[in-house]
Amino acid sequence: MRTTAEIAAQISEEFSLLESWEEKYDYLIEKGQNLPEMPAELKSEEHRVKGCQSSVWFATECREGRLYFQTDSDSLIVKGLAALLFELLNGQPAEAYATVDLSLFDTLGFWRHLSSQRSNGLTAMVSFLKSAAEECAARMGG
Amino acid sequence: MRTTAEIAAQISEEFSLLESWEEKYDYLIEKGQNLPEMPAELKSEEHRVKGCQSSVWFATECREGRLYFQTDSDSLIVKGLAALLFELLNGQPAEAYATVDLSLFDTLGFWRHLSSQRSNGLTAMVSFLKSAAEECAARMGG
Amino acid sequence: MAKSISEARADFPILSTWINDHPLVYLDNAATTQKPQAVIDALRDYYTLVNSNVHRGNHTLAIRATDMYEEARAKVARFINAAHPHEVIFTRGTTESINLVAASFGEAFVHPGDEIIVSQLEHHSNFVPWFELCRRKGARFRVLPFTADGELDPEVLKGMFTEKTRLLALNQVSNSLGTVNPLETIIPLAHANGVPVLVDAAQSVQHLAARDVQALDADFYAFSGHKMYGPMGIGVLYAKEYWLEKMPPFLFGGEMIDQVSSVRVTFAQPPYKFEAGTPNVEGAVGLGAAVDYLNSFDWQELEAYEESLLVYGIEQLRAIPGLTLYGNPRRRSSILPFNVEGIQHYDMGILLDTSGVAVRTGQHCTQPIMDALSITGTVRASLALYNNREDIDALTHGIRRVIKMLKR
Amino acid sequence: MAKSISEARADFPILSTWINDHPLVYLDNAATTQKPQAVIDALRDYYTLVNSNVHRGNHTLAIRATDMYEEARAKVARFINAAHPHEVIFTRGTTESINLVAASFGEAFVHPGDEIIVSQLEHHSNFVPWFELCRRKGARFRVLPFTADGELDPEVLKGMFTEKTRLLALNQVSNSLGTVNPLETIIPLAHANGVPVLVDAAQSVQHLAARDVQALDADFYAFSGHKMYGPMGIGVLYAKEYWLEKMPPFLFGGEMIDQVSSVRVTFAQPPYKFEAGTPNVEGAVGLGAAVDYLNSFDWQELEAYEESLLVYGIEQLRAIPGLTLYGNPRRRSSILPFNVEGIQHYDMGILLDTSGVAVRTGQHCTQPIMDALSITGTVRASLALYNNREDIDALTHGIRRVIKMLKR
Ligand SMILES: Cc1ncc(COP(=O)(O)O)c(C=O)c1O
Ligand SMILES: Cc1ncc(COP(=O)(O)O)c(C=O)c1O
Repeated sequence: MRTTAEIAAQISEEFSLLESWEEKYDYLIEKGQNLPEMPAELKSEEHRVKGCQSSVWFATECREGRLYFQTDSDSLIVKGLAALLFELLNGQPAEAYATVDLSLFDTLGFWRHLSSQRSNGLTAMVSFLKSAAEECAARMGG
Repeated sequence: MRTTAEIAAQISEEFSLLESWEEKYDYLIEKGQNLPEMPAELKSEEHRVKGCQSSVWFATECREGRLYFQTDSDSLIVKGLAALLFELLNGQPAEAYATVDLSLFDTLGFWRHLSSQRSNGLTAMVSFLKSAAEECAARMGG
Repeated sequence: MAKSISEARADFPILSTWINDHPLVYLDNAATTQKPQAVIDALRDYYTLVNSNVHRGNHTLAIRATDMYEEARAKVARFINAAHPHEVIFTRGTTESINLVAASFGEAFVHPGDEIIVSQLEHHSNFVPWFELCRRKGARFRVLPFTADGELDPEVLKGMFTEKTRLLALNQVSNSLGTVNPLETIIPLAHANGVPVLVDAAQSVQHLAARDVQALDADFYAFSGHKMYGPMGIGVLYAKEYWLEKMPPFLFGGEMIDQVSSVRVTFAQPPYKFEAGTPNVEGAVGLGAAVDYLNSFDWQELEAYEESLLVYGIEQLRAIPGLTLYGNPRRRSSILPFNVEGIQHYDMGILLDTSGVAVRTGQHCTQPIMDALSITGTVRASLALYNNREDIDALTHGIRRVIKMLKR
Repeated sequence: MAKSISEARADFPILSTWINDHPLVYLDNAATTQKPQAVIDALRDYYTLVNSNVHRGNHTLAIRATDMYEEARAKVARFINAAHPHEVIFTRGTTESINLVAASFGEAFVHPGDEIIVSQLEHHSNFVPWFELCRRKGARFRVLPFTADGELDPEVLKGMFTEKTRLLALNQVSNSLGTVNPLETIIPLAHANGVPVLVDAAQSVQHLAARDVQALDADFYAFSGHKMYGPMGIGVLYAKEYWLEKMPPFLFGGEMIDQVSSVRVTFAQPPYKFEAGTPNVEGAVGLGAAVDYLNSFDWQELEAYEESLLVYGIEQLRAIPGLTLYGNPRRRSSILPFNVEGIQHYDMGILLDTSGVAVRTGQHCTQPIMDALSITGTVRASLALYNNREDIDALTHGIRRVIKMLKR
């Protein structure tokens, strides 16, 4: 399996080929549409990330120290971001979540829209995943 | 007895002869020092004008529709102002209080210092005297 | 001579900003309005020439600052035609104004078993303070629902008044739907039932000429400086003298004190009784400048201009396939709330921004309205006096572009 | 490289004003300080380039404004070395900060029979909120007296703590006497007795390097922007995360809400839980600029400069026959309170103003101090970083002139 750094570099390159905002958003949204479908019954309050202006759900599963997840959102843009997180992190060792470098999102230009707002967007999603990963790592350790 | 307008005109003229701030304040303070002495027992809470930063007292007396008063202050400047009010109004018919023209104080230049502040200085003194005068006038009428 | 509205745009320096390589199209005015140069200059001049603490100083600057602060109060009083300047209390904004009433009026007049009525059209700031007051006091919190058109029905309200009703709280214009509520019917109705009325004027005082508090006979009237072209951090609570005299203080300290010892404290008269601590003199001066600015226009012309722009906006939006415009009130002011089928409001907002169009998306602090409409939020475009048809066209053009982008 | 204090004066445009044909000598800094050009410009730039409402907007300006607002919070947090930015709550000023604690902490932790200790050196804003809380809750209001030198005696305080003591409230520097209170002794003493401490830092945070809330171990730390070279209408409440999590909200509405329905309301996390309504973004940005400005100096140099100016002021005043300087604390900061025999403080203030010298006269919102000293008020000259020896000389020259004038 590739490292998160390798995956991030590839996503960055993909986006760097796109020129306008429109193209970037287009591509992001396409990413979201290619996500594996999340079963409706998993979209529960418990799996909802609090503080997002739009709804986004993550259902996580810890297997042999690796964290897997399914995700969906009612917003195409948020879903696209969730898809990038999925590409980057799904199935990675739990420890990789703690140290993941999110500067990728800066280069995409989406970050500002989604991170600066308090407990909104990316920050909330990432910290939701990180705490699931911590639990997962703890289970291995314990 | 001269009218308040006549008295005001005279005070205005007196002050117009003075050039510097110092001279004006000097003269004002002198006015205060020439006030008839107010007996200590009259300087009660009841006679104190509320809202002045310094203490100022007015003891009023209504005789035959005219309002007479005694006054004092722990501030020389306020006492000087009270003395101008005394010159202007003491012994005038109660009605004269209601209509008295205070633009005199504008020309003196003290007004700004003493009127603008909420419920401080001249405004508070004048309204204290006005309500005493109203009572006095009412007593005549009734 | 009044200034023409068409000249207004040039007074707002921020409107020449570019956003994402497009000229800014600012349609988030219900959240906060931009500031004319006159207001920006007033702040600079205040700090460059006058700044001082007010009221208890005797030096020249303190007196000038006090004069300016009290003059701002008098300007606001004239603006809403209050009977006395001391009926105008400076607060931080609408939210604080309403909380002041909930705390102070609530303390004195609301008891266990009493009732408070709020409308379902309220911003959280005119909903939650009453909810919490009722919780604290063991009073009953009653909500006047809105109709399918997004209006309040005076007939329904009539049936809600009881002997126990202590207050009715509602807005003049809904920040979420733009409904102009019929205060001319509702306030007399409430008064006929012995119920005082608090009006949240956060979205009306900058748009409607009907802000004469004596003509409206409002008991309380609350609004924010920052939504009426003035600075942030300043707002107003108007209250009838009758109530101010009966209400206990809200916060304690500074100018609101009369006498203090370790066994006894007495308070100053209104408005000072309700203005604890150093007031925001800068904010008051800036608000005064905003009032002057607004008064430089002919109010009839201003209302007519905003009305016609709104009508144009409604027409243009309705022409977009799949677009739902929320609410259908007889009278609407400045607010255009919508969604496009299949497109999340949040996505619409983010994508409109890529072409420089600033709108707000989400619940707009009116969750009860969203729940009633069974939606998670709306896109809200909101107008101010400097907007024009080109802004509306940029909005509708942007929406069509987003639709094309997302619906292939 | 830090900037030299001697260059500071030129940064404050108002200081070149003339008053009554004399250059302004501004010695009323404890009431409010003047603003450097950098702060004035920050306000203009904010409104010219950025202005928007914060937090829930997704458009570019809303995001920029949110970033600036949160950056200002982070700057303030670093300035006082808070453990987390969310321990910094923006308020209107010290008075509101203290009232927030009295209402919220008071609601949760003060019960009938409990006790609250405040010092006799307090400003009304840190006295009356506790007096009123005690009245409301049936708690005991206890006052720690000051000594003949105008100091607090930790030994006396020690004897006042009981099992029922819920809070100690005191200032770091007295606005009336300038006493620097020994927090390094008092706070550990209070904590050893299980008592949290609220520090009123309105007169210290702009003068003393000892504003590290973690080193002080203050539970609450309150101050005003306008007294530290920032704008009016903005202030800070620092509170330990521990308390913020346990305290109920203060005001309701806007950003502090999480979920609302007509039967249930839940609240956001700190700091938002305590920031109801549209915040004063302009004020926060201006305060951030003031923090930057203060940080452009070397703090050791700044403290030493102000200290030496104060010492010079004390010497020069003491040389005036018939002048009483109040208080004789081991350490004093920035405040010079005095009276001249036979001259009313009010007269002194008015007459100093005729030569351009701005001081404050009266009780300075500290009636308990005046009562203890058996005086009706003082003349108070108070210093800031832009004052210099010429200002002191203008003051003493002015005083001598007034004496000559009034004592013939
Ligand atoms: C020691 C002290 N505490 C509190 C205050 C109140 O501050 P503000 O009026 O800014 O709320 C002041 C200022 O007057 C003060 O000097
Ligand atoms: C109708 C209404 N009420 C109250 C408020 C709250 O105003 P502020 O945030 O200025 O306190 C707003 C603004 O968001 C509003 O639109």
